[in-house]
Amino acid sequence: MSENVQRHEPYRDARQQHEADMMGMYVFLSTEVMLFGGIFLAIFVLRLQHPEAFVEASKRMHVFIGAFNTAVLLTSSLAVAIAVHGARQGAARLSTALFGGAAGLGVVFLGLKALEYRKEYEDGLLPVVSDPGRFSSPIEHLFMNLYLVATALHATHLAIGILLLAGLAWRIGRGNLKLPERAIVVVICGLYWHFVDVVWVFLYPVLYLAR
Amino acid sequence: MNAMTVIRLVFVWFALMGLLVTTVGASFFLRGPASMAASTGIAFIKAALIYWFFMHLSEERGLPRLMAVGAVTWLAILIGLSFTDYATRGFGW
Amino acid sequence: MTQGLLTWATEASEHASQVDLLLTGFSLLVFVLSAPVFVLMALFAIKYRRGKPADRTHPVNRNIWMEISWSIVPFLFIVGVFVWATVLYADLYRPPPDALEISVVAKQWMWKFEHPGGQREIDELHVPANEPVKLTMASQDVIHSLFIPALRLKQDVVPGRYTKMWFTANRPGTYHLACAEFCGTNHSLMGGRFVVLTRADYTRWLEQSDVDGSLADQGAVLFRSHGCSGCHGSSSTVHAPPLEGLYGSPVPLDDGRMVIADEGYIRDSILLPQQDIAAGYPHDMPTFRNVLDEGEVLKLVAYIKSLRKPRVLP
Amino acid sequence: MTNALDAPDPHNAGISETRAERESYLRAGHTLRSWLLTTDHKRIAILYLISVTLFFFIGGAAAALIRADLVTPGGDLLTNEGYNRAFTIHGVIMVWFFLIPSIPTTFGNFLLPLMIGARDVAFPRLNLLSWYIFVIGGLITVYALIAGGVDTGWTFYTPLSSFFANGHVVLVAVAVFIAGFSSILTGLNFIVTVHKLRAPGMTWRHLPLFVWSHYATSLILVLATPVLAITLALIAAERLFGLGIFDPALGGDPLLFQHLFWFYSHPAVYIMVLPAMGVVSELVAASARKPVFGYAFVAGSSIAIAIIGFLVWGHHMFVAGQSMYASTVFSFLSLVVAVPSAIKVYNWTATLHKGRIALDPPFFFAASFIGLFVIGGLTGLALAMLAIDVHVHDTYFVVAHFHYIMVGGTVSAYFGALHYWWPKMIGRKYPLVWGRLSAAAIFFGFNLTFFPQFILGYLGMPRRYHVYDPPFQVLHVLSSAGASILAVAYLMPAFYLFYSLRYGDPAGRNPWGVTGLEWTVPSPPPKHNFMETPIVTELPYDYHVEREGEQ
Ligand code: HEA
Ligand code: HEA
Ligand code: HEC
Ligand code: CUA
Ligand SMILES: [Cu+2]
Repeated sequence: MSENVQRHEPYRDARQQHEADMMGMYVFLSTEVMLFGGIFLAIFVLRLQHPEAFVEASKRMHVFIGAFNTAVLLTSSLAVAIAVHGARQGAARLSTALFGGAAGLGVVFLGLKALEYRKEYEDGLLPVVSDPGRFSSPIEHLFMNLYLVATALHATHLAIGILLLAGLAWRIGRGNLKLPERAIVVVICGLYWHFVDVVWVFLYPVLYLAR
Repeated sequence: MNAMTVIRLVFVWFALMGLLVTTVGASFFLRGPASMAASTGIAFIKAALIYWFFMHLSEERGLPRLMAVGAVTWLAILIGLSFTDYATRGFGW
Repeated sequence: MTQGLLTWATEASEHASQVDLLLTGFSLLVFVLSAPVFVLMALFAIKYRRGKPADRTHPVNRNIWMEISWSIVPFLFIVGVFVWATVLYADLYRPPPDALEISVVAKQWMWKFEHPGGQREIDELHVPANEPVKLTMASQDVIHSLFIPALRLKQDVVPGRYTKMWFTANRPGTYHLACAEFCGTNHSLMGGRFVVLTRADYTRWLEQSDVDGSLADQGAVLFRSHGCSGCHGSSSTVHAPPLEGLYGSPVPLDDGRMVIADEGYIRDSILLPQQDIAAGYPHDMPTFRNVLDEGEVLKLVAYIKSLRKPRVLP
Repeated sequence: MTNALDAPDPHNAGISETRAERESYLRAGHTLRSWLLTTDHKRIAILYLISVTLFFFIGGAAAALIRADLVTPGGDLLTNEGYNRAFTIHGVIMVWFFLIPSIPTTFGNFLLPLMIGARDVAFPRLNLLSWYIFVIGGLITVYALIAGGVDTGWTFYTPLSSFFANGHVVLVAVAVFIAGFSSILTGLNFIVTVHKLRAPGMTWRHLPLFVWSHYATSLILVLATPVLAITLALIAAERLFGLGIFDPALGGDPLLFQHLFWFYSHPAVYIMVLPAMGVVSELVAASARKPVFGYAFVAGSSIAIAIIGFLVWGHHMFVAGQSMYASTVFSFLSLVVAVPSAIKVYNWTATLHKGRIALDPPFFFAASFIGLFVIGGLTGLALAMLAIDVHVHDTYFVVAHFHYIMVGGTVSAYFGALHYWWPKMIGRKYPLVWGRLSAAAIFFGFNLTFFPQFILGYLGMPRRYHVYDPPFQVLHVLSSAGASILAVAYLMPAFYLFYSLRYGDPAGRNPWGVTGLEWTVPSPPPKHNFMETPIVTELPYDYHVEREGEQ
């Protein structure tokens, strides 16, 4: 790490501080793994108990919108990875642009997700808001419930990520976040974004591709 | 900016996109448990790529790596031991 | 007072005596494992208390072999008890095939029992002594737990599936029966009597109770009135599987799996027909989820079980 | 000393020796603001101390209500509904708002940085945030309590909690969900602190056992609590939107809830006991003035408990309809988790051998812990035996088991810690006689309250019963009598500790004459703990002892 990193209490030196920050973030991400883990367990158990109905229900998902959305997220992750790399070298302009871009891709993801919800709503498949009577089986209803919970939780995380990235782009662009001295902030936000991406990498196949 | 690093990141991205195409394709050919195994397996590879290259695990020391693996292990405990129940419910009576 | 406590403590089955023996054995082990801690702590506190002269020279503060032995030896003891307890427990999952089958429906806050002959009782269970009895239990609402202390047995009754319990009571008498899983406001009132009768008394009791026909007969009535026979009857034109001899036989499913048709499977076929589709049949069976209650389903199950014509395997 | 709002100054790079730093943390500002916005781990510890003590009394009041009601078989004091609400709120408050935060957030917060020679925890502001989150969660629970309470039991089993109960389930689920994040942040903070902020020379072999056990606790906090969070969120969604994951009527599975809940809640019992074990290790060594016997094993057993503790949750579901194969596996793993506990218990006993035992309050509380933990733990093993559990599951036997560990064990350790570190935290001594007396009273009252419950349980008295069979009354009356003694005994320390606040003699740096970095700083410690970062050369518990056979 560069020597001119700012140090604050209770740290003795910059390296210690950097390591503590990174470690804190990794621990936090572990907690997020376990948070989503509960939902994944529910999905697996549901699939084990009702294999056929589960597959039937999954066939109603919009596979290609999901696939495209996965691509959008993966691309945004690339943008963030390069932006972080740039930020550590002090390339402020580049990071601003790439963070802005990644946040934009995040918005695209949410937009497509909203479109998907809308289609499902029109098919009468979206629980809570549309007519539960239209499900072909209770398992399909359950599947859609789980799907809604899982994707909504993910979308919430993504929305937070978008705010973080947009904030970063803003602060770097305005020069409020000195680079590369405060690069750690950028790194940490980047880690969060990638993690949200990883969650989707798992949600997509278990929900959409269970055919 | 280090061009090599950027190129490496872009390569990873290509790999991820390739895996995405594979998993979507596979889902149309495979059924049942095989499909499940393929899609989660590919998801694990993708996640590993992201963790290793995008999330700096390649440059960190042992501890963060241990933590990333640890979280997955704990998830495996949760799912694995729960399945000792679900997978054997049908036996006996 | 002690009289009252005795009705809780009695062992009314061989299993109950076994459990008590196990607990006695375990208590002994507890004593052996914990007494040294208590005695030594007290002893040291007195002998080595501050200010008291004593020989305090001692070797280095660790001794790996000692530590390993005092973790492994108790562990081995406990593994012995574990095997004992597990063998006893495994018995609970091996009912004799000729057991008397009683169905149980739990709901907030009562127990309904129904004997094979159709005799019904609420919050009381009469069983013959020295004959195996098997309970098939369903819940209409939340989780309950059938607890019969004199038998040292309990089993949760979970909505959405059948749980089972079997026993052979060996001592006629009147005991307690309780709900052990918290199930809402009147949980503590959801109990009653568990009455073990001699065979002769049980037969007499069965005769005294009023009956609307045996469980299977009542099921047969439901089978016709709810239109099951329209599809499953031999003269039906609908392509539905015949149910004769279904119970206990393997059923190939649409997705390639094979299951044994037990009570739970038959129940699910009626209430969640989309879940497991029998191979080679259309997905046409309607659900009876909001039509039948658990008691009626149990009767249908009893009826289908009674259709014992050997089934030709496809 | 000007502004009390000492947010860490980013430019104050060197370890300067300003006057403010030498002054005690208690003096660094007297305004409410200076307390509510502090990032000093010691002040945050005091904030926690006050809040968890409050919750202890709320939970205790509910316990008093339960015990008073059970004096008569008909339960004449409360209605059925009222009784159910009483034990639910008792369980919820005691578990999540008292026992889980109790030792880590008060003594852990106060001592962890001091013991490893750090100036604060790794993320001081996060630390303060976690207190606020905790308080918000607590206030919501208290509001739910006032608004009418919940009647699901602390375990929230579905579908009772999701569709049938009519209390404020969502509110309480949300409150516990929120409090969970406070746990997570505390755990995160401790893990990073232990890894990254140890003083030079403070290797893992030099860590006090208190730190080891808090490290192990933090691992559980971080890995288990999120599962609770998502489970409670699902319960709330289940109730609000009819989600159905746990509801058989929609094809869901009620046992899935139990798996998720116990995946958290079994490890959570080690969250409750590991810090206590850390405390007891310190108290035993300090009382005997002797190094803990087999330091490495005792340290390692904390980690072993934390890890193996994740593998046994199914022992709460032996009669729930879980597959018998799973039950067998979980039963066996539950025995394995006893091994590290055995190591601890026997090593503590061995530590006393040939020590110089000071029969002061810390020793009595530590001895209470060990004795009651052994009984609680071994009856836990009885519960892990399948055939026994089938009979005693959900009876008072279980109630007695967990109160022996949680109340007899952890709460004793909590009081022990209070009596041992009080002079450090406050800088004053309290009358030791009174400490010994209350330790004895607690021990006696405790056993009278909970021993009869083992018998009740084995006879078949189910738990969560408002109305019971009259023959049980004798045992219940004994238990309630014990509870009244216990209540008085628990109130006693409040008096003499408050008294000492004002009238106690100054404690000086090291009133007990023991080892440990925390005893090298003034009492109460200065704001930034150490004038200069200490350099550690001695192993922990480096007491002079007469040895034989040393090379
Ligand atoms: C701090 C809290 C705490 C702790 C530490 C423990 C520790 C243990 N618990 Fe307990 N338990 C609870 C709190 C706790 N428990 C609660 C709250 C419940 C009820 C929840 C509810 O339903 O509301 C419960 C319920 C509970 C059950 C379910 C009962 C039921 O509902 O049917 C079981 C079953 O196996 C169990 C087992 C154990 C075991 C094996 C340990 C072990 O960790 C104990 C290990 C300790 C020892 C063994 C003693 C010391 C060792 C020796 C003296 C050496 C010799 C021994 C050997 C080597 C074998 N507990
Ligand atoms: C985690 C910690 C913890 C602690 C510390 C305690 C402490 C106590 N608990 Fe319990 N208890 C639980 C955790 C705890 N408990 C749990 C998890 C359950 C299960 C809940 C469920 O089933 O869902 C339970 C259940 C439970 C029951 C079973 C209820 C039932 O199943 O029907 C009983 C019955 O005796 C009981 C009693 C007590 C008593 C007498 C104390 C005593 O030790 C308390 C002593 C302290 C005091 C008494 C406070 C002193 C202060 C005052 C007296 C002032 C009071 C003020 C007024 C009265 C205005 N508890
Ligand atoms: C509209 C026609 C129809 C009606 C009415 C109907 N069923 Fe069925 N049933 C079917 C069909 C078709 C199948 C095979 C597909 C399947 O397994 O779901 C079936 C399967 C079953 C099975 C599983 C048999 C096997 O071999 O796996 C059982 C048990 C059963 N029905 C019982 C009942 C009962 C009891 C009723 C009345 C309460 C009933 N059915 C009413 C059409 C019907
Ligand atoms: Cu039914 Cu408790
Ligand atoms: Cu447990």
